[in-house]
Amino acid sequence: MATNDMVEIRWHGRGGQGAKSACLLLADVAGLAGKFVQGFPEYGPERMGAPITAYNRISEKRCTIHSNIYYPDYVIVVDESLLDSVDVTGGLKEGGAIIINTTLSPQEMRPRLRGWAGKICTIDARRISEEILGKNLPNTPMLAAVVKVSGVLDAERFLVDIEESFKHKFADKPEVIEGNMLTLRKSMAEVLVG
Amino acid sequence: MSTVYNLKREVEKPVRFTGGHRLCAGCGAGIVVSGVLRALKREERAVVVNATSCLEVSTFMYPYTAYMDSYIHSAFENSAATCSGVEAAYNALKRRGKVDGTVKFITFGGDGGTYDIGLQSLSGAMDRGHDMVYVCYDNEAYMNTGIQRSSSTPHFARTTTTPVGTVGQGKKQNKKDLTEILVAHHIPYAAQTAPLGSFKDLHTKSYKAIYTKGPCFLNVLSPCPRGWDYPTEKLAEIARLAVDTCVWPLYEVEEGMWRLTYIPKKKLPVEDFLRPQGRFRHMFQPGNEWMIEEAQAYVDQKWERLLERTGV
Amino acid sequence: MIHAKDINERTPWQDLTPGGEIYEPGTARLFNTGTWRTNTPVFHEAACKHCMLCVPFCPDIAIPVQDGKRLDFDYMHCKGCGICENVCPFQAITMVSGGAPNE
Amino acid sequence: MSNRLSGNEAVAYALKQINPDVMGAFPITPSTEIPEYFAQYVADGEVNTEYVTVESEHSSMSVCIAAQAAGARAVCATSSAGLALMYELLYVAASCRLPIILACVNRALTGPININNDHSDSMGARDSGWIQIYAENNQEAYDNFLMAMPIGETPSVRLPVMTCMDGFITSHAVENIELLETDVVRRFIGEYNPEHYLLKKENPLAVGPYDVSSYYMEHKVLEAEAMKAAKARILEVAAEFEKISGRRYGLFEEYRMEDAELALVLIGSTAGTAKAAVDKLREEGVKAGLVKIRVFRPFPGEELARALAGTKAVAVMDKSEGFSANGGPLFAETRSALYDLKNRPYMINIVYGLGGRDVNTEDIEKVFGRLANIAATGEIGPVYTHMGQRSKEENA
Repeated sequence: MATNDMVEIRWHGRGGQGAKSACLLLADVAGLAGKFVQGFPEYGPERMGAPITAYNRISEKRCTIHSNIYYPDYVIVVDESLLDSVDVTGGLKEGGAIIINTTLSPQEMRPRLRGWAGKICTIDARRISEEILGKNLPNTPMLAAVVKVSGVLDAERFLVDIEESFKHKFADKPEVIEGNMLTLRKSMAEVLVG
Repeated sequence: MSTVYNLKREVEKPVRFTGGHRLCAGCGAGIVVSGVLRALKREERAVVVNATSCLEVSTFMYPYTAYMDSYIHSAFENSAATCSGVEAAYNALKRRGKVDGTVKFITFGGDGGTYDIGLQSLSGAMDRGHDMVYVCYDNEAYMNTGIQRSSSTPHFARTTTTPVGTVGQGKKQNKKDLTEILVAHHIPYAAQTAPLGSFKDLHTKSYKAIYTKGPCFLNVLSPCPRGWDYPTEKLAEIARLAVDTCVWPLYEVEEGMWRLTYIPKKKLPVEDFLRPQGRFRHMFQPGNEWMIEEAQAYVDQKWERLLERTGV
Repeated sequence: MIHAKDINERTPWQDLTPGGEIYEPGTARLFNTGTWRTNTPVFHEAACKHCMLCVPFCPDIAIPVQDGKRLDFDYMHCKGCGICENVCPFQAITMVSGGAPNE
Repeated sequence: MSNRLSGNEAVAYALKQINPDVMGAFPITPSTEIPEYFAQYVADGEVNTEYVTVESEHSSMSVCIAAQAAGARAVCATSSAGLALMYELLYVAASCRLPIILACVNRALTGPININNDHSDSMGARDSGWIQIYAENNQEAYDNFLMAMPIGETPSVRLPVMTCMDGFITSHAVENIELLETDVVRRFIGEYNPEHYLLKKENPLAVGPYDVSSYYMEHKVLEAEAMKAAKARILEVAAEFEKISGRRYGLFEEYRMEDAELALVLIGSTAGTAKAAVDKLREEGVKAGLVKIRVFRPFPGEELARALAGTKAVAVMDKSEGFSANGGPLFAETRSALYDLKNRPYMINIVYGLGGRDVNTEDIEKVFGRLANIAATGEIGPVYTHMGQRSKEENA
């Protein structure tokens, strides 16, 4: 039951890929920007590789609802292969968007989305993270993509806030901060909206 | 120990364990507890921890405590964890300047609370390395509930859950070797002892267990006139026979080094220990000679292995 | 502070200790277990060599020791098990029938 | 300080601020993170707690009992089967009158095994003599934990306190939170100075006697009186807490109850979801309201009766099955509490959300729909029902 001033986001990923961490990081950064936030994973006993779901609510007023999100504004697919097994667009609002980690363009993705007629965004998160961070860490590019696409946070403010957050998080290895920041900027620039 | 053992000096210390408790007349547990606590230095305080047992229900029946020191009982299966908690509190409060002076932590559990239901808790406490002593007063069955078998009950012993009948011949299994299980925890000190003679063995081992840093374990044979079915006045004799037949060898393992602390001048046949006790009476029925032979063979085998281990 | 001596089976709940705690040492000494005896040890002081072998064997802590000497039995706590008679090398203790101290 | 933390992080942070003397630590989903986060504080030297990594929840509670009796502040966290394994010792802790604090991260009880939220674990322990305080969200989980020691340690109370939050829904959800400064927390909590403790030099203490029948009943009356006394103390501590936090707490929270005709009574995170539903119905002109039980032990019976006195129909929503075949535990307590009202509302019981079955605003609206119908017709229908399960009736 999202009100107009609330954005609801659903993440689809695989255990171990960082979808949960990205979800919690988004909540933290949105909180730093003065928003009311929720970031919560849906838990089961599954291990690495199993499909997982995580959720964000971001709003101007405190949201007291503690149910899962059934009608998200945005859906983020951290692993393209999930499209074959998970109904990722289920409940996605017509005016919303789906953001997929893939090498393909939005046009190329559309046939795989079971009649989804709304906005499709794609980003090659694997390539970007491998190029800059040297590892396949798709969650950072996906985080950038959702901020860019949703406009839920001011992009520049987001970059400032998350750098603060990284400084705290990576206090013992500050060398990784620059790469992460570069990844975020590049991802924002490269996300394709179709 | 800094000074040699002197019974006269030791028994003149103020008692730590008092009369007025409700243990049976002739109970081994009362003797064991006062013997162990006597090894504490006069000036030092202790906290005594107790598993639910004959000892517990008899020595702290509201409002009467038989302990001169602080005492806590919480349940049957958790006395080692309980002792861990007291020791942890001591460390915390000492670090924060809220408690001073030396306090020793001594737990008493029966064989049911130690060999069986409390084994997990005991293993955990020994593994974590708390500075404590765990004393099992081993009377070889659940005496508090009326003489049921425990894993400490010896082979063939009659208990109320291993009765003797036309088919049943008492307990089917051998006694679990708990002391060896504790030794396998690689704790600094583990020993077997019993109330004997001038109490030198029990006292010396208690002192070592109390004053060796880290988790230490004492397994003390504690004859039970009711459960073992012998006249109350025979306690010292029964305990002596247990060690002279090598049914209950006296040894200690200090930092992994095994040492026999008593070798009988003449190793007596097992039946000398069995015969005075009603719980083994059926073993002496005609046709049951094989039971005594089996019991003897088992003791011999364990004794031989102990001799090897201790390099005797 | 509530003392054990003031607690008995007529004490109202308000005057009991919370949780059944006791704040004093050795209150069991207040309790008479001497009435449990069916046999009673008799101490023959003249025969006693004060070797103390009986003392640690007493389950009831009923053999007081003072100034290197064992004293007469604490009949309020002795339950009459007879272990002491058996461990005495000098026949300084004999068990007699009945619960009353033979005095 | 504004922050964003999960419920588990919030409790771990409260623990760091309190810096308890002893913690018994054993993992069980979903409370595991509490000892994990705390272990890091220990490793980083931010606390100097004696952190005891026990081999079971049973030993965790045993360590807490002994440590508290010894004069220390002892804490632990657990869930579900872990709490069930502690069962015997929960009674020991309460009957020995030891104000241990336990963070219970509510999870369904086996079996079948399930790691998700309901209240069957703590509800099973409701008669163990522990004070039970439930949180709706991470903020309340933090605040309740901070209030627990001043409540439990009061000499007239001396009872252990279980602070409960919903597993995963609260424990693992990151939300905004207002944290207090550590020095403010320390002043609020104060020092723990029990009159008697095992390590006290001046006199020994004996704990955990065998109680014959001549004393047991009297000791239980003492314990029962302490639980009664806890109610006033909980409110007193809440008032003190409001002064340092600006956040107000009672025995329960009344949400839009002033003129409510239809009301829900429930516990935990569902209250937040239900508040959104109440708001929506209020916009539609329905006089809906909500009572969120915060303190379940001691149960605020008289106060609850007053709060519900003006309603026409009430649904008590239990997030645990009691298998009484007559409704869940919250229903039994609530209906009993209203017995003495002159004009009792109609009352139904709905057992919901077992083993993590999600409940959303539409579900809550349906419950209010049922209440509206009952209020209008006077026909209650079945009193004790379940919600959210698939059923043939629904498919037909």
